[in-house]
Amino acid sequence: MILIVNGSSMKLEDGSSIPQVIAALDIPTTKGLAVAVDGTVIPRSEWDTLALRSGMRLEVLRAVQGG
Amino acid sequence: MILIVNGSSMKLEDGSSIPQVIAALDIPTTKGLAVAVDGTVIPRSEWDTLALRSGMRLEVLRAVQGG
Amino acid sequence: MILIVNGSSMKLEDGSSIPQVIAALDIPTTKGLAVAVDGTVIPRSEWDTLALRSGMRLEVLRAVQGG
Amino acid sequence: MILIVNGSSMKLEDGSSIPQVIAALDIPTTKGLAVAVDGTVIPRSEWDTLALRSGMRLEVLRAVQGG
Amino acid sequence: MREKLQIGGRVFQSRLIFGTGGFTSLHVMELALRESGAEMATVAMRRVDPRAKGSILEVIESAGCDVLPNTAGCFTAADACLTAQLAREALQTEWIKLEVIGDDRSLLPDGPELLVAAEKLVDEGFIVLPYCNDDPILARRLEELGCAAVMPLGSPIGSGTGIRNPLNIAMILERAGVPVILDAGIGTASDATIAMELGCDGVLAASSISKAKDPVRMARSLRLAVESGRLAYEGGRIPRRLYADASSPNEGLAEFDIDAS
Amino acid sequence: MREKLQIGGRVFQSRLIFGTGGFTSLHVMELALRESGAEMATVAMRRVDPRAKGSILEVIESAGCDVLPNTAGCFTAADACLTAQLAREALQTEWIKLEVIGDDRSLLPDGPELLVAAEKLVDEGFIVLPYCNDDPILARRLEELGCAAVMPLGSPIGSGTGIRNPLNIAMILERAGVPVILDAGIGTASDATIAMELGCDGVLAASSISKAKDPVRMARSLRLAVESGRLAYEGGRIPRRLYADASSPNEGLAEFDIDAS
Amino acid sequence: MREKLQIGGRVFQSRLIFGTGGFTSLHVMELALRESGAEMATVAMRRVDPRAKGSILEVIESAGCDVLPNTAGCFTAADACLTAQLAREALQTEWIKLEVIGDDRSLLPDGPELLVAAEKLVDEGFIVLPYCNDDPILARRLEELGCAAVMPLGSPIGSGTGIRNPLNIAMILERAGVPVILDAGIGTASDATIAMELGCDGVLAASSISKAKDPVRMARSLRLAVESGRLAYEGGRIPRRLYADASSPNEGLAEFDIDAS
Amino acid sequence: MREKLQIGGRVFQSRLIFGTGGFTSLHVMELALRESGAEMATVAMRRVDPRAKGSILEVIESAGCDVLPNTAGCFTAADACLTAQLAREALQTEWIKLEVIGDDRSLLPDGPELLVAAEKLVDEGFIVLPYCNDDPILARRLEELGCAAVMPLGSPIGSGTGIRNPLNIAMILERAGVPVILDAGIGTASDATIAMELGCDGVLAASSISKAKDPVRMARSLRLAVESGRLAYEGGRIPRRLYADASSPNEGLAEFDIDAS
Repeated sequence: MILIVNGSSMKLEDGSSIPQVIAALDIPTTKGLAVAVDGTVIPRSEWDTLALRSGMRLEVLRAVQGG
Repeated sequence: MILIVNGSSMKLEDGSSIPQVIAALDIPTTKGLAVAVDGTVIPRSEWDTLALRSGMRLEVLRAVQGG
Repeated sequence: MILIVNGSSMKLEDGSSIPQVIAALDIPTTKGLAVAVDGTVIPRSEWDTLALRSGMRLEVLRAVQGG
Repeated sequence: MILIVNGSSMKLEDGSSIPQVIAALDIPTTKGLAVAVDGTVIPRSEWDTLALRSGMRLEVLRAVQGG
Repeated sequence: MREKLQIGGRVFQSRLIFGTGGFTSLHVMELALRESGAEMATVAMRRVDPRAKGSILEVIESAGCDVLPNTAGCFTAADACLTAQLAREALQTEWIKLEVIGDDRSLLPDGPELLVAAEKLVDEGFIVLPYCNDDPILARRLEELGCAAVMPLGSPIGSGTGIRNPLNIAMILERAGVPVILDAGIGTASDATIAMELGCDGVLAASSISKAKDPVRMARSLRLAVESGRLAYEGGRIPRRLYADASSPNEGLAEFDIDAS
Repeated sequence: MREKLQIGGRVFQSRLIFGTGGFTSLHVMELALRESGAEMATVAMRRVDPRAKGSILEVIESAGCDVLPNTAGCFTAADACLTAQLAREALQTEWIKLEVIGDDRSLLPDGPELLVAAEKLVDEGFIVLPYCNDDPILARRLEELGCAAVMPLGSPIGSGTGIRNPLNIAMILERAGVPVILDAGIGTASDATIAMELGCDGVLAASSISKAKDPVRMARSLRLAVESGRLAYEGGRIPRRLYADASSPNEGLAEFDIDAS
Repeated sequence: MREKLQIGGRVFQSRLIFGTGGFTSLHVMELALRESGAEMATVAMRRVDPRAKGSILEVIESAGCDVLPNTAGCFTAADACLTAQLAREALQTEWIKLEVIGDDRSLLPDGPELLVAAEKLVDEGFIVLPYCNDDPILARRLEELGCAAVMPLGSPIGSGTGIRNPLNIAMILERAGVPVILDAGIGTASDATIAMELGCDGVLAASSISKAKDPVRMARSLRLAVESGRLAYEGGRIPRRLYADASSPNEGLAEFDIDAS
Repeated sequence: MREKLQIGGRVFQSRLIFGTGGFTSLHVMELALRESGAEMATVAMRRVDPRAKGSILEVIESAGCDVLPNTAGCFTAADACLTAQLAREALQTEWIKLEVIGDDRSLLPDGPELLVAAEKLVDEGFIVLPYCNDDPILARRLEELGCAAVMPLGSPIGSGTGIRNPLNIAMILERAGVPVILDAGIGTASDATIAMELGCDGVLAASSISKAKDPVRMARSLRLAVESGRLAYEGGRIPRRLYADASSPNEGLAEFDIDAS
């Protein structure tokens, strides 16, 4: 399936869930991350279970310097 | 019937209309007046025909120095 | 003789010198004092020897809060 | 003789006076002029008679836009 | 550059709008209005008072002025809209100076309520001139809603403290596509001049005239202040610099041999 | 209240003094001078220049103005006095705008030298108008020496930064017995208006007009600015306050039964 | 008088909030943060960047600071609310510095959108600190909605122009029942001191520190500025007056007979 | 950059000079002096008063401070010189804060008299710190005469109106070769911070501390204000701009598909 992750398309195997998306982003740690799928925040407790479908838009954010 | 005109009660004969209210206010001219009944502006063309009922609240306004 | 000390007249025996003036002023210490006679500063080393004459104007100053 | 006129040297015949200096400056009118010789203003009434000597410094001024 | 002020399709010769509140008499107001050269004068809508003497409308009319009703005293969009409708009915004008305030001590505008009222009145065909904060975002929104002008305050009504935040007014001006009329806060002539120098299209003056010691003289002062400020804006002021720039020539200075004198 | 400006026994209708420096041409200067309404225009004294065209004196005269020579460029009392004497000889006038500066970057006055020159020139019968700091003590001393007016700066010549320290000008005004003319620093109309509102008796404007994008328009602006500021001073401005003061009546407000509408 | 700053039930020893944006490196930021003495530091929420090095959260934590996420960059209430929810999820904090801007050139707050977002987030249990205009009406409304503090701007973010309209801040302070934190516009130490002297409960400084030539030194400067301003507020400043008030005694002055000397 | 203040060959750790006038008691003065961290405290010379209690000199000494006598109250160079000589005799110090005033309402310096006195006292070996106007020409002259520092006023003594003309102070600083100490006019902490940010080498505070509601707290405030302002000067403030400069990153912003939520 094809997801839109942080504005870019990402191809993943069907049945993948959020941890697979994060793994594919190649970032060192999942600490301090938050994920929204189609404009809704997904609590970390649901990352494993939320079923992702092709075409979904994910935002994977973390805190940066700002403000 | 009893109307509330500009915040004060006014007793008029049943069947009175806006011109009778204005006459009772004892002001020299009707030029530059506007009337709202229960929060709705009444165009001058309807002054004669609008049926007033006891308890209605009238505001009779005119331009004054201001602003 | 009569001196003008800090704007007031002071009567002293003839032959008095500055220490006598200061003693008459009834102030607890001579530390931090300075004296001008007729518009000239008199160094402490000359206090004993300067001959005072009737009519001389003395200013006896010290530091106070200010500035 | 050699005069210093407005900072430049000017050669004139001996016995020349201020009008000759002005003529040599090639300016259309003498209206509104004033002349100082060696730091002293020379009233117009003395222009003809003041004896100029070699080495004198003349300033010939007029009003210009300013201020 | 020398174009005239235009609001709602009407062309004005004068860039001063006259606020009629606060005069001690209609007579003084009339004299001041004539001195001011203004072509539009505000009025408020209030309950008829049988004891009131004279007609402000006749005075304004006889001075050749148009009337600009306001909604002063309204705290909600609903009250302001109703007041505007009554004014239209009473005065036969589509023009309304829209005021919705949030507080009776500061008389500062209530932005959200103002937006609601402006949208409704524009829809109903009014020519809406909203009194607003010196808030560039709010001003842009009001313009987008179709207001015919925006009227940011310089400072609170009647405070006489001029333009407290000229940079905000400058930001409003930079992007405004409708006339910007400086409303509220004018205390004296120079406040109006500064508003015009910033590039404002006009100024409304009320208390600064009516509550001055000599309102008639002050009316003339404000008139000249607005003209002067506009001319300065058009005339292109010199830049500010820390140090001096000589206004007399540096060349041709005499060198006096003073020691010889 | 409405008395005219008087300096050295002469009465002026206009409170604006016109500085002639900095114009790109005599023609533009003439147009600006006429628009300004000024009755007195400054000139500097410089070495004759055979290439110079036109006569500034004729232009000033034809505009009905008097000439006010200055001592611009002088750093010492001696130079300034000699320049004043030359000006008197050249222009047949006792009037002198006395400038003695201490620095050619700031062109700020040199107080002690100024006092020396002022005393000498007053003794010689000049009508002395000294350009001075915004220093109340210096201004008082100049007055005591017999100067016909004092001309404190608002800010450095040509800096266009207006009146940097209005409280000093206010202190000068409070005790001055001769006219106070705000000299130097005027950048635009409102600066002149503010000077007049403070109570100054007049304003001198030079670069603000001559170096504006459109000097003729700016000349008119300054004329109106000075008039406007004077009228505001006479008209008695309203006080400044933190909060609002309603300009529409608080009585007679409608109470709409809006829920019922 | 000497009570501590309290927001949302938490007591702060420091009245300075540290903005982390704009530093050239995390290391410099850490040094500045430690010098500042701040107990709370802002962060923004952005898409993960695999190339990013270091963890701002660890740096903030190791300095003993709490993190205050913001919603910078959001133009709508919806975006701001979602960003706040993501921040809560990512950082396990209910605190949110709420920003909803109307314009990406001025970064000025959009009042109506801000109100919508504030209401929703308060309902969802957030401790909401809204960045708002210096608009007393808006500030009051935000407080009424349950915000834990209000954060009016002094001037646009990063403009470094300080408090452009101190009277508006004073009006906000006069009626605020929650802490007022001056946000945005601080350019240098004195801006923060002035904010505190006005009575603000705290100051947020970002660019003034991070973009200074020497951010670490400036961090210490801001820390002292906030303390100094608070002490001055508590210490009760002397009134302003036009004229002097002698600080040396008028009595006991010597009278020298100088002519005799 | 981090060099210390040096005047007359002496190095100071603190850039605050403490004015002792105006305290209600010696005890409060002592507490304030200690909080201020100052290393030099002014005194005035007055006629001995048998009723006076306590010794200001002992208090200053016990706080580890040096004494700086002034010539407050003198209107002529002659009086000031004699007072300085008496101070030297009484206090065994060459240091003198030279004041020659022109007016007892404004307490403003009299420039010409000041120059006369400064020249004489420098000749006599004094370390002269003259209290002067914010007049760049006068300041330069005082430096040329050999003064060890110049002490321009911000505004009249005790007026508490801060630095009325910062551009003049900036001009003085630009060319000064001796330390510039801002004297007179400090009303509260931010005034001192601003002085230091301008680049002043130090600040003298008297009434702002002694006449505050809580002088001891205000003394600490002023101490921090001076330190803060100096650090900001050294730290290099950000520039001022009209518009915003984002402090949160513009890259990496989330794009929420909000309609789908």
